[in-house]
Amino acid sequence: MPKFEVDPAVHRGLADARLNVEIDNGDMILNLGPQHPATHGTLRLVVRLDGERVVASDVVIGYMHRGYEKLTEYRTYPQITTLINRIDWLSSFANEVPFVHAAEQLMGIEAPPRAEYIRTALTELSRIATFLLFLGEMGLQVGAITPAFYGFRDREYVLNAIESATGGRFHPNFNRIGGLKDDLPWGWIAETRESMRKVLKSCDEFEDLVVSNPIFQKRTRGIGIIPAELGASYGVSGSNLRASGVDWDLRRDGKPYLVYNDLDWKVWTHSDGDSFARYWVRLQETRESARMVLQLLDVMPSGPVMTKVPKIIKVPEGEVWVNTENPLGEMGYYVISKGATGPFRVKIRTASLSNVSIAPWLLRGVYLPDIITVLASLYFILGDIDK
Amino acid sequence: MSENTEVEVGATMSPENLELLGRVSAALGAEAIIESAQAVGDLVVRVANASWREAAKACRGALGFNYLSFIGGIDWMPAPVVGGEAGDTSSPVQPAEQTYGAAGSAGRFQVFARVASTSVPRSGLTLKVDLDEESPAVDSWVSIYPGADWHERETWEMLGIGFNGHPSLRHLYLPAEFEGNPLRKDFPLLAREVKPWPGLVNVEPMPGEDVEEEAE
Amino acid sequence: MGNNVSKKDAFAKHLKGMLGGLRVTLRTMLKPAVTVQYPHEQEAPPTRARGVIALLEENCTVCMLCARQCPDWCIYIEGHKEKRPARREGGKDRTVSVLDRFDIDYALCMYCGICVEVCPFDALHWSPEFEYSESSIAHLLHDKDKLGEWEATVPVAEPLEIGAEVKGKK
Amino acid sequence: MRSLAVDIWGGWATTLGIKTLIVMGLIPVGALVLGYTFLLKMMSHMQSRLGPMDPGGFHGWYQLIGDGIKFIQKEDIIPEGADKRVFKMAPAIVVLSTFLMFVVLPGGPDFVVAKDLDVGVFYALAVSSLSVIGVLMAGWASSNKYALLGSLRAAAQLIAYELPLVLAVIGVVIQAGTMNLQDIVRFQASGEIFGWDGLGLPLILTQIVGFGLFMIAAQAELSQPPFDMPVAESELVAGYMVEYTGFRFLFFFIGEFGTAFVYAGLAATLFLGGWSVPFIDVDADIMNVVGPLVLFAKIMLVAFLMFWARFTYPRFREDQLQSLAWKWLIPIALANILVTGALKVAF
Repeated sequence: MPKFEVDPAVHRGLADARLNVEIDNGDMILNLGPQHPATHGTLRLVVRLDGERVVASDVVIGYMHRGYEKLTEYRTYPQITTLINRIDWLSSFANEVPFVHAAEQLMGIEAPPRAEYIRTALTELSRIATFLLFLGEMGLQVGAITPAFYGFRDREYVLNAIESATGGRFHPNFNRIGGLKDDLPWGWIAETRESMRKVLKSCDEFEDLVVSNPIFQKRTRGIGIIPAELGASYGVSGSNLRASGVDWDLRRDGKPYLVYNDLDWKVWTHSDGDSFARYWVRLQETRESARMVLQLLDVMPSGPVMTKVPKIIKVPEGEVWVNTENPLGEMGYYVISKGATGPFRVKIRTASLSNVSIAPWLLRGVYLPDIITVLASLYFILGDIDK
Repeated sequence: MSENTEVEVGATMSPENLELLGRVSAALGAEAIIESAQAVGDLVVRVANASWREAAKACRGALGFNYLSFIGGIDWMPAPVVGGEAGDTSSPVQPAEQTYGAAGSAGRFQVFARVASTSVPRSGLTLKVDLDEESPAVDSWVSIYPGADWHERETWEMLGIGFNGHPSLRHLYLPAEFEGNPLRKDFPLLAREVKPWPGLVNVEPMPGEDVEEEAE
Repeated sequence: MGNNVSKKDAFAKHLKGMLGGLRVTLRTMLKPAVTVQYPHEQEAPPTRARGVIALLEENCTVCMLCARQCPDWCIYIEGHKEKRPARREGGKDRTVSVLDRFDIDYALCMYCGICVEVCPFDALHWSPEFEYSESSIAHLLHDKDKLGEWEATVPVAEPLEIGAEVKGKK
Repeated sequence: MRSLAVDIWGGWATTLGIKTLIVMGLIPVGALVLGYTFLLKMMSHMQSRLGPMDPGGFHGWYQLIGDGIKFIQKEDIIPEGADKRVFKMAPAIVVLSTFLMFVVLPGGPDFVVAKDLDVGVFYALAVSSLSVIGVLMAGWASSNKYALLGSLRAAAQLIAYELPLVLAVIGVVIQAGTMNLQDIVRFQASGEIFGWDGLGLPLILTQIVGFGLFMIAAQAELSQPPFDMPVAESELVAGYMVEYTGFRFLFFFIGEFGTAFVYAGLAATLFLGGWSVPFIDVDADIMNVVGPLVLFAKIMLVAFLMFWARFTYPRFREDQLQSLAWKWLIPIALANILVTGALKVAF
């Protein structure tokens, strides 16, 4: 058996049959996925095991590639917002914001302040929804069933808030170039405030149930340590990088967008860089986001939510790079326009792709159960990897 | 032409970007930079094909851009008109002549990348590089930014751009037996070709419809 | 000695961590569940929920704008023209567009709502109804009669939140 | 001629048949009761949901029975590469181990499930480890890597935890001075604690450490969280049962919960006084009726603790589980034996 390498020619198809059965040379090749409970979708991991220890691993993606970059070339700007909802389906609202900002910046218009506040609130709500699921999911991946249900339960309050404002639970399609589709419905602020209280309480529950549990700590501490410099050069971003001690949050450190500068909030970091740190940072960020939403609800300005835009939107020639701090990390759109009703080329930079690309490096030498811990703590959405 | 643009661009460039451009040309050597421009606040630097790898080294080293955001490719060829003649308004109609974006291009294909620094707020640099039209290829960044691996594989399969020195240039998203480069403009989106545009059937000019489209 | 104390502390912390989890689950068990027993009891979806598109046939003028702007090309419209007698005595005969077919293929629909927004004559509306799953994908093609039936379920638009700009009042 | 027929019909054979039937009935009933109460209902409520509500009308009591019937109806799928005979035998062996453990459980003063053995404790713990053979067979015969990894983990785990399990019980045996389960119950009903016999008290009062160890070890033997690595669904999908479907899977399910029932019964018998009620000394005839109910109540109490932990904790990693067993549980158990022995000698 030569050095572990998946031959590109037989990589798909042939490889499946070969890898699934043979046990040779004392090492075993284990095929995790594309249908495996720990890969939240269709990620595939080909792992070479020595006992239960990982010798080498290869990540195979693309089972859900939908070709968004191609599709955007065949769509007009208003149609694209509905499309990009589906990239990271857990935080779809956050996906829309950078794209709409890109178009707005090229057109030289700005959404009214009330629209920006509502956008910020909904972006943070989708962050909470994403992270609540993570907080539960990660518990599930290390073997505790109950946190997953708590995560789903409390995410429901947030999704209800998103749905009653936008009309869509998962695919809001609420942003329009120049503002929002509609204003908030009556009573939304009061209800959301109530939900945020529930979220904060739920975070305390996760603290008790998961974070302070010694078994959980034993399973996650020191597992999958991402060194800060290496992580950055891999393009790992968001909470994953902040858990490695890098104090970098595009909401604060990127080009100013939305209304984060008007809020009083804090960027959380953890110095360990291991799976536990990533969980911990996300837990704190969930709390921080809930607090941000509460602040936003208090200071929501009144006024219109839409500026005047032409009925047929044509974006002037030019190109722009807009990146935002999405729940999973840096999400960006490089939009190149040639003055038509649709973009000429959109390069979509998704957070999960770069976050997962470090996995083969991280997985060397860990035990089989730690693969699951590491993958869960990196937290990726398949749609966000496969685009 | 390039001189012209530079004068124009230089005049509108923000002081931060001018300063950054100065640092880039100091680190990389002025001859490596073909052109530079500012695209909505961001500095775009077009470097010579031979200096692509050096550019990455300079970015990661002297310039302190330790974070790789993405690497991608552009096909500047105008797309064949999609249903445009039939009046398909649900797909955009792009201009028919080949034009290039910020910092220009020498031909059809370009690779562009974005790097940033995690320690300096609001930092970042977009790099572009021209490629040969017949056999587009450029040096790989994998040894400098390990995260370039997947991005380069994606660009390779989507646009057919080679990366010299990449450890294993194999398909990332598409099945191994896939032929063609989907993101090239001459690769048709079949879903749109096989189905007739439903808006075509029985188009009736409505009162005010034509006016509406022109109005704004 | 100091080491012993820290070990003792660590043990106490571990014990607290183990018991804390048990407390959370026990407390949840004693509280009422959040489950909604779906077919027996139903939560009303919000007024804005994009459940299904309803068609008000009288308002449709077969202008095709919805079908043209649909990103998924899932709306199929056919119509023809008819001559109608003039409204006023002595006037010219009118030409009216009559809708023959209006189908929305919900198997393709992305529920983006662009068709509802672009409709210049207010013929399409969102209804929050969601219970129209089918065992065969072909049945997800709703024709104009079925789309017309949904019209009865379209809710009245709810008032807006405090601070919102009231339309028409500038 | 005639006497032989009577012997067989009215003698040992009938008794054997009846007893076998009783035990065979008890296993699914125990599994059903635990499965319904804890897996379906308690877990649901701990996760702030209701669990099944419709089947059978009242809180979905029929759900598990319906599931069982569904499993029986299902197609029996055996993987092509499987070692078919071993594959088919494996679930039966797992259930057999449960079956054998039930035999010695005492339900009342004159009534043991099947056989009142003098070495009851020893016997029960010995046959409990039989199930690991079934698990190993299942994992090996499935010709599936996940199954193989799962069964190897199960084997390592059962070996590691057999020891603390046995050592935890030795304290009880020393105090009661017998290995007969019935006698241990009687000792707790009217026994003495290190010479002081004022009260008949359950041994949990003096053997609290043993009880804790027994519960932890039993959890590991049952491969329940936090020790469920053999079936770890997020890593090994379903471990050794990944290839099993239909009634063979049902066997594993019944085995799992049936064994949980027996372990809860053993813990109740050894540490909580079994069928006896402290302070109350009633007629044996009445206890023969009330005893099983008392035992059942205690079993449910113990099972509640077991499942409470199961639904709350994440799982250990295999190596962490081993180090917990060898570095902590076994030394503590040995110390417990020493102390108990010393006290026994002293008083």
